[in-house]
Parts: sequence; C-alpha cells; structure tokens
Amino acid sequence: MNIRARITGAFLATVLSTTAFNGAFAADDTIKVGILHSLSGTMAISETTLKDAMLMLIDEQNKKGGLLGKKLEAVVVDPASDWPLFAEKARELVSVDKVSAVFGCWTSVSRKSVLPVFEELNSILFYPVQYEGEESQRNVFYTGAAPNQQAVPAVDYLMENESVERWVLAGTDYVYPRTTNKILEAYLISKGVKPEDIMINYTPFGHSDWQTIVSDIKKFGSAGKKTAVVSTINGDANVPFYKELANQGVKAEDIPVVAFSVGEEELAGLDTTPLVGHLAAWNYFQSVDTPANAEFIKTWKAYTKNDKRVTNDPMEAHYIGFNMWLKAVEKAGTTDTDAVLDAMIGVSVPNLSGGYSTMMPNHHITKPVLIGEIQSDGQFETVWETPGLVVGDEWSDYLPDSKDLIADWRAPMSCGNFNVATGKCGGKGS
Amino acid sequence: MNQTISQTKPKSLLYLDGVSVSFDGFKALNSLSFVIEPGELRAIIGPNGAGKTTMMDIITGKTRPDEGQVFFKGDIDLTQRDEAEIANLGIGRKFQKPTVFESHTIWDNLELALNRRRGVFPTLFYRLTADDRARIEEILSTVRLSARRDDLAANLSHGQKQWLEIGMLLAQEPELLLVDEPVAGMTDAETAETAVLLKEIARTRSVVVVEHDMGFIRELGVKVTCLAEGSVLAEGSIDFVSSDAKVIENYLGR
Amino acid sequence: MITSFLFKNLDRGIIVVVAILLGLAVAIPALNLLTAPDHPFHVPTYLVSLFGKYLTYALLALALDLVWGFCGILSLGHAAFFALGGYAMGMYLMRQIGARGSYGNPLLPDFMVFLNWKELPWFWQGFDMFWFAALMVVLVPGLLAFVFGWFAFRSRVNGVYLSIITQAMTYALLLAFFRNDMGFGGNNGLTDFKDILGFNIQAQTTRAALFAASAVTLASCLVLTTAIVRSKYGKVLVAVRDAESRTRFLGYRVEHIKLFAFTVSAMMAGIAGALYVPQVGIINPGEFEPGNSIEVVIWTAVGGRGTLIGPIVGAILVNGGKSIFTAAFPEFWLFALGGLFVFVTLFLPKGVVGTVSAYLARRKAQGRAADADKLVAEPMAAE
Amino acid sequence: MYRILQTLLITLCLLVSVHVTGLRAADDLAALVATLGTAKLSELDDRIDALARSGDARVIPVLEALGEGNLYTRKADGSVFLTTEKGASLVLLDPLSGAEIGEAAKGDIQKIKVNNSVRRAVRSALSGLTLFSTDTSARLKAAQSMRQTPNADALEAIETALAAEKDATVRKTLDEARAVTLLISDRSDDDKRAAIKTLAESGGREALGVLTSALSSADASLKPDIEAALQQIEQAQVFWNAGQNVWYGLSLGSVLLLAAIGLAITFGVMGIINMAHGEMVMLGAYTTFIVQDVIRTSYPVLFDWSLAIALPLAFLVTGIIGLAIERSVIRFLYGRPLETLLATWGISLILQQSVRSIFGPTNREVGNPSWMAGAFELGGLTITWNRMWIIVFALAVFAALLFLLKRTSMGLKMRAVTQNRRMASSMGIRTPLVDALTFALGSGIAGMAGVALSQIDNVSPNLGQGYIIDSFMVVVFGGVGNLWGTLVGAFSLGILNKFLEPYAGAVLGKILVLVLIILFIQKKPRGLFALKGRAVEA
Repeated sequence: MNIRARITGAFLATVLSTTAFNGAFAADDTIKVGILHSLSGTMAISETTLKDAMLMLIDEQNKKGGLLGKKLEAVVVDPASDWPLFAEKARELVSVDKVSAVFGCWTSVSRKSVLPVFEELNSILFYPVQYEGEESQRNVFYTGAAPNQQAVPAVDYLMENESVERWVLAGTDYVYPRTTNKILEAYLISKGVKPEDIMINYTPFGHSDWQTIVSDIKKFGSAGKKTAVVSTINGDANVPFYKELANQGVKAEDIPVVAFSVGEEELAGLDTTPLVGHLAAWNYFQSVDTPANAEFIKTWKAYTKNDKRVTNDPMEAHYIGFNMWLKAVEKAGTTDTDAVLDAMIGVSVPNLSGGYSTMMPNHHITKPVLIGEIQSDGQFETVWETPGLVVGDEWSDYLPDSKDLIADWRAPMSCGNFNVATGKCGGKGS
Repeated sequence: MNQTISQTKPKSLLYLDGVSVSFDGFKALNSLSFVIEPGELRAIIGPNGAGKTTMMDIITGKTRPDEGQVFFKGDIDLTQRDEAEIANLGIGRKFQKPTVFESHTIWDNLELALNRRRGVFPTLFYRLTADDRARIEEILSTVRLSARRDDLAANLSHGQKQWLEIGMLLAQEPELLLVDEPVAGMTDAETAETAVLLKEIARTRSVVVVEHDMGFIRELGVKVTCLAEGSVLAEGSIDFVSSDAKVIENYLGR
Repeated sequence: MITSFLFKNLDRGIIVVVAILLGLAVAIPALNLLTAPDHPFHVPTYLVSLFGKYLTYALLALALDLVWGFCGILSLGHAAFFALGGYAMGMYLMRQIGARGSYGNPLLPDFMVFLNWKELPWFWQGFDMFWFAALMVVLVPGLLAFVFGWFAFRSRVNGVYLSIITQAMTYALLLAFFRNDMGFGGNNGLTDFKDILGFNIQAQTTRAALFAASAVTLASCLVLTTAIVRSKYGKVLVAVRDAESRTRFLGYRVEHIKLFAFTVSAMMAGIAGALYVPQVGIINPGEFEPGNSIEVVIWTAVGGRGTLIGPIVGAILVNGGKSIFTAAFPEFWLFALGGLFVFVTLFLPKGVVGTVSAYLARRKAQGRAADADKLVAEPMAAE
Repeated sequence: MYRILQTLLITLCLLVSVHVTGLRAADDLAALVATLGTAKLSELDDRIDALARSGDARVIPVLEALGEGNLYTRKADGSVFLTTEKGASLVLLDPLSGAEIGEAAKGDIQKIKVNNSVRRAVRSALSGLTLFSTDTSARLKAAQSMRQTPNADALEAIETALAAEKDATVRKTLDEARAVTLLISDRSDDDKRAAIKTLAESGGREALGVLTSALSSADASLKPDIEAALQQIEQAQVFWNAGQNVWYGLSLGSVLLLAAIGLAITFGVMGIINMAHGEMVMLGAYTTFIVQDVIRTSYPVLFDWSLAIALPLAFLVTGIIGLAIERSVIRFLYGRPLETLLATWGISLILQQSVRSIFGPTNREVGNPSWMAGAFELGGLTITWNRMWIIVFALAVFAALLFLLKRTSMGLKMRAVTQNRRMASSMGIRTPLVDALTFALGSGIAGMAGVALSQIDNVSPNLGQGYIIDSFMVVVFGGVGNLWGTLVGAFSLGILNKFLEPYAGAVLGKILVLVLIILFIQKKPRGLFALKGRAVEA
C-alpha cells in the first residue's frame, strides 16, 4: 500500500467525518443565526463592521432573554471576499450549522452567488446594502435601499435646491452604478435635461489615479451651467477621488458631489475639511438626532470599546432586518422558514431615524430618504429629508424592460417578477 | 587572405569569414576567419576573452554575428538558422561546464540525444527499438558508463559527466563536433583517456577542440589555431604555433 | 523495457490514486443518494459539491504542474485558462435558462436585458448547444495559450519574465471581463443557472453526477499526463526544465516542446473551469485575479511539484484547510494559510508528496537513497 | 498726483461711511446677527445679504464662522455665539466683539445649519467685504471669488478696488473679475467687447465657461466676438491639455516609481520575487498614520512636520521588518527565486491580516499637511501640490539610492554580493550581513514610498495589493537589475497610460498598457535596459 494514497484517503475521511458530525451535534437549546460577511480580502474594509454590528445585536437580544425562550447563537464564517466561497459558506451555514437565518453579503455579486443556495435549501437571507434593484427573491429580504430610495430623491434635491442643470454620472464599472446611472439618465431626460448635459464615466475597481477624471469633471463643469456629480464610485476608490477633488479645488459650492456609496465609515479615512458641503444620500446618518439612535450609538461604542467607531446606513439596515426577523419569529412562534417568510410581510419595527419601517410584500422595506452634507468632523448634516417613508421599488419604473414587473410574495400571487402587462409570473422562483 | 579562404569555401565543412560581434561596445570577435576541412581534428587555444566561446556560440546559432559569413558544408548559411536547426544539420556542441540532464538516468540522457526525429509528436509516440537500444549500449561502452546506466546523471563524478556529454554528442551523430575544454577538472589518467576518446571520435567526423591544457593538445597532435582579441593570431602545428612570437607574448608568455 | 525503479514506484502510486478517484466517483454519489440523511455513512450534498470543487482545483493544479513541475514554466496566469473554460461553460448554462430569466426574454440573458442590449452578440452564438460549448471549453483556453506561448517561447521569454507576462495576461483579462461592455456580465459574471443537459442543476442527483464527472475527468487527465510525462516527450520536457540550451543544442525545438505542454495544460485548466462552474453556480471576473493563479502555484508546491500526485494532494489539502479554517477561525485563518506557505517552502521544499516519497525511497532502498532525492530535483537549477 | 488724491479721497469716503454706519447701526448689527440664530435655512440668504450690506468689517468673522459651521445658537433663547472648546463645555464669545460672555454645556447650544447655497451666499458677501482689506491674500481671495460668481451689483466696487490695487496678481484677477462681471451688467457693447478681449487673453477654463454662458444671453452684435474668443481659448487649451496629460503621466509615473523602487532592489538586484513588497508600502503608510495620530493628540503644532517625522520612522520600521523577514525566511531561499515567491506570498498574507487585526479593516485617516494641500496654476496647467511633491520625492529617493549603490562602499558590497556571491565572500565580504542589509534597504524604501502614497490613496490593509502587480510590471518592463530601467519604465508607463486614458477610458487604457507590455517583452525579452553578454546567460 502506498503511503501517499493512504494519506490522501485519511485526509478525505477526516474532512468528511469532522464536517459531517458538526451538523449532527447541532445543539437544540439555541437558535443559530448565520453571519456571512467578508473578514478578509478587499471587502473586509466594509463588511467587518457589519459582522460586529450583528454580534452586538445578538448580544443585546440575549440580554433581553433571547428568542422564543432560547438563546441566540451567532455563527460567523469568513467568505474572504471570494464570491464562489460565499456560496460555499452559505451552504455550510444552512446545511451544516443549521442556522435559522443568515445576515450577510455586501456586493451584488456575492448576493447573486448565494441566491441559488438559499432558494435550494429554503433558508432566509437578510441583505443590508443599497443595491441596484431589479431583483426580488422569495428567500431574501432587502433591507438596504433600492434606487428609488436613494438615487432619485438625491437628484430631485439637487435640481430643486441647487438648480443643477448639468450632470456627471461617475461610477465604478459594475452592475450597481450601471443600473443606477441608467435609471438616473432616463429620469433626468424625463425631467427635460438634454442628453449633452449628461456625462457618464466608468472607472475600474480600486481606481486610484483620478487626476484625468477630476480634470474632465472640471472641464465639463465650466460650460456656464450649474453642474453636479452623482457618484456611484465604490468604497475603496472614494478616498483617492475625494483627495483629488479637494486638491484640485473642486468646492461643494461650485460642483457638489452627491454620493450613494460614501458613508461615515468611508469618511473615517479622510480629512473632510476640504470636502465640507459635498453630499450623500442615505436612509440613515449617525448624526440623526433621535433617542433610539443615541441609544444605538452608545451601545455600539460600548460594545466595540472604541469611542471613535462610527455607525452607518447598512448597520441600521441590519438593525431593522434583525428586529423584523425577531418579530416575525415571535409572530410565527417558530423559526421554520416558510412560517417566518409568511410572518415577515407586514412586520413593522422602529428604525433609527425616528419612524417605523415596514416589510413590504416585495421583500423591500419602507424608509425615509435623507440628504446629508459632509461636515468637517466626518459626519453628515441632514439638509433635506423626504416628508414620508418611501417604499422600495424592486423593478424600476424608469427601465423599459422592468417597468411592467412587480413582486408580491403573498399568496396567491407569490411571484418575484409578475408581469402586469401579460399577467404572467415571469419565471418561477427567480 | 580573404581570397584564399573564399576559394576553399565549397569544399570546406565549416567556413568563417570576417565574423565580428560585439557586446555593449566590447568587441568579442574581430573579423575572425578560418576553415575546417571534413574529417579534420582541430585544436583552438587562446587567452581568456579571446573569443573562443563566442566563436562556438556563433557557429551553433546562439549568437548572431554583427557581420561576416558562416557556412557549413560549403553553402548552408548558419547565420540564418537557430540552435535546433543547426544541431539537426549535424553540428554538436559540448559546453565548457559539463551539461547533462541531471534528473534523468544515464540511459535516458543518451536516449534523448539519439539522432531520431525530435518533433513533439514523434517523441510523444516514440518506442525504443532494438536498433536504438543497441546503439545506446554501444555508446555506453564507448564512454565507459555501461555499469551506471540506471543511475541519475547527477550522481556521476565530474569526469564521468564530461564523458556522458561526449557520449550524448556521439549519439547525436554530428558531422562536426565542437568541444569546449573537455579535460578541465579531470585527473591525468582521465585526461589521457579523453584524448584517446577524442581521436577515436575524430576518425569518423570533424572535431574542433577548445582547450587550455597544452599537454593535452600536444597529446592530440593536430593543427592548432591560436585566437587573441577576437581574431586568429597564428595557425599550424603545435610546435609552430607555440614558437610564434605573438603567441608567446599574448598567451603562453603570461 | 528498461524503466527505473523509481518510475515503477511512481507508476504504482498513480494507479492507486486513479483507483481511489474512480472509487470515489462511485462511492460518494452512492453514499449521498442511497443512504438516509441520518445514516452514519451519509455524505451530505453540501460535501459532494465541496469535494467536487476540490477535484476541479486539483485538476487545475495538475495542469499547472505539467508546465511548471516538468518544464519549468512558472505560469502565473493559469487561473485565466481555468476562468475561460468556466466562462464557456457559464455561457452554455446561461443560454439554457432561456425564457426563465427575470425578464422572461427567450434569447438574451438577464444582464443583457438589464443593460439594454437588443440582440445577442456574435460570440454568444452557438453556446446553446452543449457540444459547441464543450468544444469552446478546450479551444478558447487552448488557443489563447497557443498564441501567447507561440510568441513568448519563440522570443525566448524565460523564467521570471515569463511569469510576469502571464500575470499581465490574466490581469488584463480580469480588467476586460470586469467591463460591462464586453458582454460577459461584468463584475457579477454569469450566475442563476438552471439546467445542465436538461437536468436541474440544483438537484441532488445532478450534483452527484457532476462530482462523479469531476473525479473521472481528473483520473483520466492524470492518466493522460502520466502518459505524456513518461513518454520520450516527457523526458524532453524535463530536459528543457533542467538544461534548456543543452536540449536546444541537441536539436530539439524547445519552443515547440514548451508550446505543446503549455497548450495541453491550458486545455486541462479549461476543462477544470468548466466542471467548476456548474458546481459552484457562478463564474465572474474574480477568477482571473492574479492572486488566484499564485494560489494554484502554492497548491502545487505544497503537494510537491514535479510529481503528478503532489498537485492533487496539495490542492485538496490547502482548500480543505481553507474550508475548515474559514469557518473555525474566521479571524485568524489567514495566519494559518500564510504560515503554511512559509513552512512548506522552508521545510518541505519538495512538497508533501515529494518529501514522503523521498523518505520512503530512502527507507526501502537505502543504497539508492540518493537517487530518490533527485526525482523531484530543483527545476530551477539550470537557468 | 491725481491718482494719489483719488485714492486718498476714496479711502476717506470709505472710512467715513463705515464710521457713520458704525455709529448708527451698532445696535442694528447686533440685532441682524441675532436673527441668524432663529432663521430657517431658506431665510439665511437674505440675512447674510443684509449683514453684507452693512459693510461693517466686524461682520467678517461672523460670516466666516457661519460658513465654516462654527456659529452656534443657544437652544434656550436663540442667541448667537462664537465658541471655543474648554473641556466638556464650550466658552461662548460675543460674535461681534469677540468678548467672552459665559460658558455652556455642549448639549445646550447647537450649530447653525448651513448648506451649499448658504456657503455660496457667505462667500460672495465676504468677497464684497474683504475687497478692500489690507491683507493681500484676503483681497486675492475676494477677487477670485468675484471672478467665479459674478454679481453685476459689485461692478463699481471692483472698479474702485482695481484703481487702488498695487499688487500685480490681485490686479490681474480683479481685471478678469471685472470683465466677467461686466459681461452680465448693462454696460455698453464696446465695454463688453473689451471685456471679452480681456477674457480671451486670460484664457483658461473659467473664462471658457463664462463666455459660453454669455453666448446664449448676449446681443447678436456681440456673438461673433464671443465666438472668436472662445475659439482662441480653445486652441490654447489643446496645447495645455497635452501638457496636462504629460504632467498627469509624470505624476502617475512617479507613483509607479515610488511603488517599484524598493522592488527594484529586492527583486531587481537580489532576485527575490518579493510578493510582500506591497505590504511594506502599506506598513509605511500605517507608520504615517501612527505618527499623525500621536501628533494630533499630543503635539498638534507639529502637524505640518508629520511627514518629515514619518519618513525616517517608516524607513526604520519597514527596514527592521524586512531584516527580520530576510533573517528568518529568505536567507534559506537564495538561488531558488520561485520559492521566494511562495514564501513571501505567505508573509504578505500574514502581514495583511496582522494589520487588519491591530488597526481594524477600515481606512485610517492620514491628512495632508498644509504644504501638500491645494493646487497652483502654471499657465493653463493646474498643478496640485501633493502630486508635485511626490514627483520631487520620488526623484530624490531615486537619486539617493543611486548614490548609495554606486558611490558608497556599502553599495559596492551589495553589487558585489549580488553579482557573485562566492567571489565576494572569498574576498572577505560578510555576505549574510550584506544580504540582510540589502533586503532591509529595499523594504525601507518601500516603507518610505508608503509615506508618500498615504497622501493620495487609502490607508487600509489592502493598500499594498493595489501596487504589487504594477510594481512588478515596471521593474520587468524597465529591465531587472537596472535602476535606470525602473525610472524610465515607470515614467514611460505613466505617460503612456495618461495619453491613452482620454481616448480609451481608464479601464481600456490600462488593458492596452498591459498588452503593450506583453508585446514589448516579446521584442525585448529582458526589458528596456537589459544587461547583455555572456554573464547574463550563466
């Protein structure tokens, strides 16, 4: 017998048995919650915070006595910013660790990668990040903003309050900016903006040399019309972008930049003094002055033992999503997926900006939209707010192919892409 | 001189005329010309940097000359061909440092060197025939390595590696063999045996030997060409060359 | 026939590995499908896919070993061939979705509808047929490797320079596939697959079948590479690795020798990618990441380059470790992984398999112990 | 004589008017300021306007504070204060006199909210008020602001200021501001024609913008003039654009050079495929962060010196880490370059994760010292200070390294060891020490590069990953083992990239550059400045 072969066999056997028995020994006196956020790799920069936030929420809930009389137990894995690994880890969480729900993902591609897993194994995912929409899946709850909860109101604000006539839509070349810009372009043209007054620019991930593009923006902005930049630039590339803006002297008073992916966390890496007045659109700012938020920030700082840790919008989304899930499980009296899925729709919990967010039948939630200006202390000052709550619109009304689609997961329709023109559900389960 | 050389071109085996090459301004060869006849055993001597190795590089296609002509068998222009083509034309080369395939057995080294079709597919579907086997056995005994055929070449002594390399060149069945310092690092006994071996080989083909060891060259007893600063200094019998004043000054005298 | 003792030994090892692979191809699907979930020998579907993925990685590592371990070409772009094979398969799977996409467009994949494309680009034609896609799985990476290798080997780009330009190649492809204008789904890549050859891709039986297909493919490729490596051509490959100019002066056209191995290796990598995609359910430009190619090199090194079993063992070891550690120590697994690479290069330069087989050979035949070392001699010794 | 008289007269008038209004409106002013506290965001513009019209210099600090978001109002009564921090509470100052008038807890008072339109109003109000300031830079700022946001009402004030101005730069700016303002005023067409001419001569994008917007509203008779001026400016811009691309290329090249130069030592000279090189750069950037953090909390006055302090520290920190890596791992791997790739890749994973564990995964803030912030105009070029200093720094590092290698005995030993280890060792050079120091030098230089890169990029654990591939491309493109090759390689790739970017876009441009590198290596398999001859082949 060959030792090499023996070792190979032994290894396979070990992996097999250890992982298989993991599942067999799953304790029954706790309810497990999966946390699927990258702790290493390129996305760790954004996602690690969300892991901490979830751990805190679970911790707090356990202090309040857990759920259905059981303690909650967090299961943390590291999908390492590797998209196929997201699918593998999701599968592991659901089928090996037997978690009742998973909170996780940041990028669209990671969500796309795990969708089939949740569908196949019939489990629940809470997705906390603003995204491009064009999706509604039975097993996923979207607690971040859809484009109509962020992008469109921001553009409205700039048109009305800053009388902007010329638009630069700058983004990283991936689906979220592409879609958002497509929606915005259609929206702007419907509002009478001329196509030549719209400049669209895409850059690669992690782009760090912004000299040419900032100078192009300045050039575009010197045509005698008030110009604004709508930025869907992704996380990492923002710091060098803002540094270049500041250095080339693009002031918010002249060419304001409104961003959809820049929050408190991103600004923590920047000296914001030269950026005062640039804008961001979110559904939550740390500076929101409500008792619930003050409490949340206090708990967060205590939990992380760091007085400088900031809070941000996706954290609030997890806060809302987690509380909704708790409520739905209590309502259903079980963590059984189908029962919870039914119970979720219509659940309403307080958000951190002083109102209530409700889970709609399309698995998106209602949120207020806030426009904030960057302050010199790295926080946002809310300068405008939608008068009421905005319902997340999964299929955009401004895209020709999706304007006829709606999602409604209540029986009897129970469909994620119902075509109101043809009266048919487009594809079962997609 | 050029005129006499060009007359010899058609019947010569190897013909170099006015070959020059320089590296970063350093002239390694300076209008070098000489001729090797079929069946000739020629020794080449010269101080370090005289251009001996560069000359071999030019003949085997490793280096392209800046100017000058190099012809094989009268009309084959070697400057237009690469190493593999030149090797397949029948020019074999032994390196200064013995270079054998250390992770192959002695047998495999010879099998690889054997003059058979060398394309991807012929080698992929190659089967060892009785003829080939006999040929390898023969070479093994010629280079006195029969007993170690299954050993890895890496485990041979320095002298044995030199012999293996010579054996590989024999397997290649070249018409012209270029041998760079074959006895460097050998014991006296090995040196003497190598001289016998080379003379044996030269019976069936032309051989050019580059060597420092004057004793060895004397033992070979052949025509000697002395190179210095990239061109021919003197040519003739060993006694004639070693009494040449320029050679003494440039090489032997030092 | 004269074959050295060691080769005989290795051949036996390969027979054993092939047998194990074929055994697994039967046993794992059987244990998954035929036993009840609470049976002690039941293999959960989750593990079937996971092991299937490891096997495709093993195939990729084997492909790399053919060029690196045996020919000394350190390609830092092998993940590119893997990804191209994966994309070819992904395109087939996308076309299989048909009208079941979110927008219900019978012809265009969702992401094209999304980006307002009106018709299918020319390079998507034909991918609705499996045979065509299967052909592309080997042809596209093969052709890229052939063209790339043709230029690089002819110009005698060697060693580190070659490694760096293969890295440039995969990096350029990464950036290109990220572009939404390319028509390959941009950053999201291709996903949301439904069927393969008419079978539901999420079905337990399909997964088991895919696992079996991976195991059988790996076994066949192992046999194929063994045949290549054991042939005279294989000896020439090693000769090129150890003493390139010697080989050239013997009259071998080194560029052709290298080109063939490089192309075959790329095709194998493409097949690995094609088997990988339906099992993980997504292919996206992240697979072109230069870091991925480096990881393949590391699997091979950990297992033992220049041995055929080594890369297979290495790929399974490292990825198995990654699966376990990312769950067990999510915060610290990178320390373990990084430490492993340092450890292996410092203390196991021949890799796990190389070290074990050298040790075995020493014990079994002490007189010939020294030879055993050279079985996995340093490929870089010459150049 | 006449001019002096005129100036005197104007000054006198101004003084008198300020004095008179001052007497009359001391109370009015305080009342006006007080209204800021209770105004809604939409009403603020009018209040600011009213304050500006008072023309009182005491308004300036109030407006400045408002614009910067430093003006507070007491929640209880809506009165308005400037504040300074004092422990947990704030000291309240009277906005007009600056006198201390008490203290308040932070919760009791609140910032007066401003937005961009308020800031714009503040800016234009301030420019009117500071146009006659005695401080040249304040006048320049005012003039620039007026040029940027022209206001027809201010035309006469500009002309008055222009007549009195002595400083050439301010004069030029004022002149342009006057032209811009004149274009939107109701002056005669001849005056406007002259203004168009002034603008055409001054050139630049701002003039382009002003003229373009004037084109739509101008009289038909003026249009040909404007169009001609536009054409003239655009022609000049073509030239400046090319210049701008070269500058951007140089700047990108300098970043590439900085990133690659340490690698040119560890990889180029020593032959180690150092995948942990990027992490050395990252550690240098984190050193800068720590230095700035200490300075910020303990010695804020030193902030402008933070980079100067960070540089040697970064060199030391990364140099020592490099030394440790060499001693513990790399020294066992000499002669096996491809294995160094594996080991250093492992090290890079460990370093990244260590930084992530210690500093957290998020970006850390590294600020620009004042001398690295902002930009200046050079002809039609906008040159940002940070980019310029980085170019200077990159070249300085390069020169120092060249000097070290070519002119010092340490450099001689380094070259000797890397070229022929055995020979060097037999000549009595302690090769292990030289190896260790060479690797430490390469790492230390990477760390210094990190200090510079922290000024333009994210300081996050991923920082190094972004540069490692580019660095290898630069070194290989330039020719391994040749510092000059690295220099030329970095700048040519930088400039090539920047010339491709406007046509092909950032992504395609980068792909093209990579393809060109691949093709180039076919042509010159050993890079731009390859070593030739037999030595290389051995």
